[in-house]
Amino acid sequence: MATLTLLGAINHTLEQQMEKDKSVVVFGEDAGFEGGVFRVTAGLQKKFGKDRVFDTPIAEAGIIGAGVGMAINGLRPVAEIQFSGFMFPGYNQIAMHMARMRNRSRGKYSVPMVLRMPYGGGVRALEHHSESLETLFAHIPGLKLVIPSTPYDAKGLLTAAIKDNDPVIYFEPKKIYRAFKQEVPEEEYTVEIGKARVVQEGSDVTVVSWGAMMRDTLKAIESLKDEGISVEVIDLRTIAPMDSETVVESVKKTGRFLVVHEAVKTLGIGAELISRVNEGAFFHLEAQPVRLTSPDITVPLPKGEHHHIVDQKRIAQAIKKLANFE
Amino acid sequence: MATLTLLGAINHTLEQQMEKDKSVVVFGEDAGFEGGVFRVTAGLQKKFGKDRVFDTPIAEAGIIGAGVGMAINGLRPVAEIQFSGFMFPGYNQIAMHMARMRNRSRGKYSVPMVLRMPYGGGVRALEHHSESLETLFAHIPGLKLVIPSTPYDAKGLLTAAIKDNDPVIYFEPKKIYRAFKQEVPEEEYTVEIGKARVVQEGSDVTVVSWGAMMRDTLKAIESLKDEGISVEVIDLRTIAPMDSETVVESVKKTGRFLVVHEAVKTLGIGAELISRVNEGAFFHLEAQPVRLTSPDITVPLPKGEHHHIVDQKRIAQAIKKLANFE
Amino acid sequence: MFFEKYDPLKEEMFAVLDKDGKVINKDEEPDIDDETLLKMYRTMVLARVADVKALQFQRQGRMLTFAPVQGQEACQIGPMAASDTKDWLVPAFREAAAMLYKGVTLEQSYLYWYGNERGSQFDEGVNVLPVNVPIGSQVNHAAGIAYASKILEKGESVFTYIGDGGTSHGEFHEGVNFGAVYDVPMITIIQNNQYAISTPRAQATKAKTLAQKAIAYGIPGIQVDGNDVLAMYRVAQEALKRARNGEGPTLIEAFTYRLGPHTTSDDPSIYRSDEEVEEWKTKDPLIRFRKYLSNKKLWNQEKEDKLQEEMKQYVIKTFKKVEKTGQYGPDDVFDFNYETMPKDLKKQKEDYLAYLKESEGE
Amino acid sequence: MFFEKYDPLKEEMFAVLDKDGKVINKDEEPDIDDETLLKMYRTMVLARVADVKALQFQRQGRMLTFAPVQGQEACQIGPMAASDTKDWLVPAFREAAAMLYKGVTLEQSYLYWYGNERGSQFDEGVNVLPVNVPIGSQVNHAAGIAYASKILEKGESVFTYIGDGGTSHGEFHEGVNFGAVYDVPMITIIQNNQYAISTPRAQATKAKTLAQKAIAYGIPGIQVDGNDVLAMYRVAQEALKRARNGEGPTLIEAFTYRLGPHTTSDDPSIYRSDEEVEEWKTKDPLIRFRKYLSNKKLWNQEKEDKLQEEMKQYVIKTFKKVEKTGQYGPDDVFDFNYETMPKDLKKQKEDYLAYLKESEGE
Ligand SMILES: Cc1ncc(C[n+]2csc(CCOP(=O)(O)OP(=O)(O)O)c2C)c(N)n1
Ligand SMILES: Cc1ncc(C[n+]2csc(CCOP(=O)(O)OP(=O)(O)O)c2C)c(N)n1
Ligand SMILES: [Mg+2]
Ligand SMILES: [Mg+2]
Repeated sequence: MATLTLLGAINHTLEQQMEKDKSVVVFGEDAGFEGGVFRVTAGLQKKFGKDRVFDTPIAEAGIIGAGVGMAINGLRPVAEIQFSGFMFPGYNQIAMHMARMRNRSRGKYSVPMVLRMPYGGGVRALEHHSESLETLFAHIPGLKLVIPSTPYDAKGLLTAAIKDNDPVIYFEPKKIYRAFKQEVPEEEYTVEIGKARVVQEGSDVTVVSWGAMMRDTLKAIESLKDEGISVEVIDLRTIAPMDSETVVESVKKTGRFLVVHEAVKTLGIGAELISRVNEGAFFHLEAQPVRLTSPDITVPLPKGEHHHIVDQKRIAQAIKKLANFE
Repeated sequence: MATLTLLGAINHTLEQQMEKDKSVVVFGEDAGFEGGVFRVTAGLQKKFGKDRVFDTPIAEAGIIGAGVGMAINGLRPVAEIQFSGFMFPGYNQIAMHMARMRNRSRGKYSVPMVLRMPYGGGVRALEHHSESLETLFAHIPGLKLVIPSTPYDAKGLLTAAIKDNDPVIYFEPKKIYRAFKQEVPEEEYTVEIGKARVVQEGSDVTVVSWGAMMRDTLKAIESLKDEGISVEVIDLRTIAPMDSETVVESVKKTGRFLVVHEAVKTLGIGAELISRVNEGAFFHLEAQPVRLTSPDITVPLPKGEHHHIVDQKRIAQAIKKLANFE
Repeated sequence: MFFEKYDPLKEEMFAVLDKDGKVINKDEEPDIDDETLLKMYRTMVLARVADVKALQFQRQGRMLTFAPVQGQEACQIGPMAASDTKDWLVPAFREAAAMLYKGVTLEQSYLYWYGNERGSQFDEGVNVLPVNVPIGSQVNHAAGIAYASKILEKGESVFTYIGDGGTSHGEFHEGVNFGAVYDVPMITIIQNNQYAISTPRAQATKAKTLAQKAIAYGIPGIQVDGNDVLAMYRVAQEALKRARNGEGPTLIEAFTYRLGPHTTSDDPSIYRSDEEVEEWKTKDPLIRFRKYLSNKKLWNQEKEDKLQEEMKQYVIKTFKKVEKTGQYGPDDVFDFNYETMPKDLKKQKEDYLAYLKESEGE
Repeated sequence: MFFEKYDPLKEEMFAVLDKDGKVINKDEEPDIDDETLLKMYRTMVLARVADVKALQFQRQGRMLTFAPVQGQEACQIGPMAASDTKDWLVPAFREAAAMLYKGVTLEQSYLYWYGNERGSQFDEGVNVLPVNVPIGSQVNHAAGIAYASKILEKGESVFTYIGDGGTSHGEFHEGVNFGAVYDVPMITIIQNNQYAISTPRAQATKAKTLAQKAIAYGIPGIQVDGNDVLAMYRVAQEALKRARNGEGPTLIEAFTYRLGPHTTSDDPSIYRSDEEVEEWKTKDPLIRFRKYLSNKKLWNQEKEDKLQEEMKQYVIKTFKKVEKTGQYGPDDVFDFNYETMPKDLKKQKEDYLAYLKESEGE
């Protein structure tokens, strides 16, 4: 048992998996020698050598496309995109190849590859350093997308992702990379991909969130503890394949549904969740389901970010409103 | 007044706009000399010369990125992506620049550019030639996305798109490029971007569709004409910004909602429409809203396409079921 | 050594045979055993006949859109013959001949162009990737496959193909560069067939040769007569030597011509003249190679007639089989996207099967 | 003519000044009037002081992450001084000095790095694009701007900048190639500052020089001492001549060094030695240029002291102003995504304003 930050848990997991499985390789822009701009891969090159841990040219299609090739030929690449906003030049490789090689070759070739990328806002960064692009992955058949919100899940999901014989996108909520520590078992374990986590049971309202926003959601609920509202909180954890069953079952119980996310509203994950809640629990709904998200605008530069991403206060207000709706 | 196919209407509109506005330029892979692989731009290079109508290298980021530059410096580029499935290598330019230049420069630079691309299935084509990628544009703030389903709208929407001072993605339903003809006024006119069209009024069920699927939807309704179901049909026509008002008003009247599209289900446009119908007409809903879409799998090669895209029969069945639900 | 003799900036074209199949470059004539020479020729003929027949089937509405290979057989067969079974082929979309040589069956090839993914489920041990449509993207796969071969010490080299037009694509740039940076065993062959659909080679880039693009990556580049199967073999041999010695990638420009349409949806008469096509027909790689074999007494008219007939029958029989077996059930659609089908997709499949059952009765 | 004299494959570096500001290449010393020489130097000093101060503000938590320009002032000021007002600058993200020369105000520059888009709303007539973060993508914009200039006969030429690391990106390839195919008036300057964040230049590509990448596009390429402002001026002058004569693009590799961190989030001591930095400090472009000016009797210590003080005061005053005016209201967030705000976004804005009002009371 070690007490680790989310970032520490990722680093530890990479090290553990590289030790156990010689086919795991780690690479990306600055991911080798210096261990990444966030130091997520720090120490790995020293330990495992330059063949297995290396810096790449600045070329996202190259990184991802070469990763696809490596995966086809016996490696388990864990590639890093420096910030999720820079995945765009490599999106062709993600959507057209990573996601499709198994289907295209009817299973002859698979792509057991993990594509890690720090995502999300709240760190006062430059343009393109704060995006939440879940939709662009979850909409593409053949891709899995996971997002841990705790060090424990960070390890369990990453271990599962590396062992998965299909490609997994692994979003890292950089805002909480070092926000808190948690006990993380030393031994290998997995958290099942495709399984949401009920963080707290409740009977009045269902609230779904994930990633860094999970923290704000939990704080919001904490701030409401004297209001007598019983909230069921779900950490979606896997965005694709989406565990709508867990969400639907919860809404059947509570009748009220709120989803909170960083991405913009239109076609954000909230849209899909509301549709699935409609499809699975329509006659249980006691109030209109609610999306609490960023507005449909480009992520502002840091001075405007607080007008964009919702905060604890707004979440609390939304929960109260929904719980009190008659 | 001329009687034109949808493809003919686009060609005619490009010619008309190039004549009226010297700043309009047309380009893309094979779009110059031979007039495009579908001949949408046929005759234009001959008429307007190689500077204004030209072939490009195979380089989607180049085509779109250069288009952004041209738009900044006084041209109105109408660029073609040969098939929508090949927009991926240029998606960085679309999402990060076309969509953002106005915002980034606080209005100093705008991108009055149209990006045309044939989209959709049903033409027994190779891989990547049949995608329906609405979501990837509608999710990005700053982009508009229009899809005509008739020659009349093809001209009106394209004219509006070229005149728009912001970037517009223009999807061409290639399956119906030459499917039928319609009277199209010779003089210039626009169809407002952001305004859905009520194709047929009705009181029992609201059905929303667009593009080539509009035809199947109308045929399905035709096949039901003896069933005594009064269907309100809406051609969404603009996907972004989405005219949810028209849809919501309709559902307030009918209480029943069906959306039919070619794209996969998860995070398809249907998800957003259902969410907006929830937000705008929740207490009017008499039945669970329904999405009739392709399943969440990669578009199959032609021999499997009929298992993927829904057809007239399935649409008819879904309407009947929804109308009869109690 | 070898590559230093040829400067891509000088527009020298490496060749072994002349138009009439005579050896003009004795020093570089590769030493190939008769069996291999005949296998090379047989495969070229098979590819040609399969192509011609497929065009007919397509016109009859029995075959879907495909990308003919006619005229480019030598660029494909030469390098594949020079390679080992374990070496990889990472094709673009016009490499039917290369694929056949590497062990993709004609049935698979036809099945693919017939519109069925099962045509890309190649046999065990056939190190060939499926047809790759998005231009340039295959080059990155090749770099990655070669990287894996290198660090896992597999001793496999990787061939990848791209068109003249494709060299303008960013993915070509990233892939070749990636391979060069890590000295991986990768060989990129540009089939310069003079056109990208309707767009002439000159419109793709201002560079005089495509081989000179190698300079941007610090690797050797060479322009080769792509209709000369021995030249292509020889150059591939040298590139393989580099690859196997850990010296890194090589870029080969094969100067050739597509005799047929871009795909069956294309009408080349719009953008090129009959004279041009006729001129190139005189450089047909099959004719040249056949003359060489005849000069070597390995071939004659009788053998030719027999082979042509044999291939024709084989091709027709294979296509008919594909027409029977090429159909597609719902399992084919749903079952291959994931190793384990996710719950929500399972539900979608069940719903669809239920719909099929329900509507069967109607 | 000019470019033919320099072969990028020979690794010859074009220079005019030596380390001590002495002219070593009299024939190529550009003829620049005194006023311009002084404007160039003033801007270099302004950029340097602004940079040094911004680092301090950043350490105090008053400034956000930014990309320092220290050491690269010559690559930026030389070409901008050689260009006309109407010529365009299409920067990447480390071109603060070039932007200042082209008429972006220090206030705007600071405001941008302070985290406010208003800093990119440059004045009318300032033909500069905003900072461009996605590597390589600006090169395509430059090609398009130049294309428009060409066919609208505007007579504007376009400069774009990219880093050594950026040359590996597909967008660099597509952009330079696009410009070359249409002979547009476009000049691409690679600031080879030896690193891409922590990744050394050698890891970006195996090519010995970055200038030789020009060969892939059939255009001239030249390696220049990027710490020599006169060399940069001179080469830009020649590239502009080509551009204005319709001869097409030029690729310039400016060999230089980033003296500061990659950005303020970076710790360069992880990946480079103090000695290396000290060595490059002796080649500081400002010192070299100052010596040249002193030799010309245009500069002396007194003027230097005065200028340094003046700039310091100006920079501090400007930053304080930005701290006052740089805040952000909801209008700033919502109002600039479209010329006309769509209905649904209007609704979102109204809802947000209502929320703000409602929660004001709390
Ligand atoms: C990324 C991408 N853009 C566009 C296309 C459409 N397309 C298919 S083939 C082709 C021309 C290819 O020319 P070339 O590279 O010379 O190869 P050839 O067809 O001549 O073998 C184009 C533009 C594509 N397949 N992929
Ligand atoms: C497409 C893209 N990928 C990654 C990044 C992250 N990133 C920012 S700067 C940088 C290094 C750039 O190096 P170089 O091109 O040499 O320019 P320099 O910073 O040295 O000026 C990287 C990788 C980015 N901005 N854009
Ligand atoms: Mg070609
Ligand atoms: Mg650099």
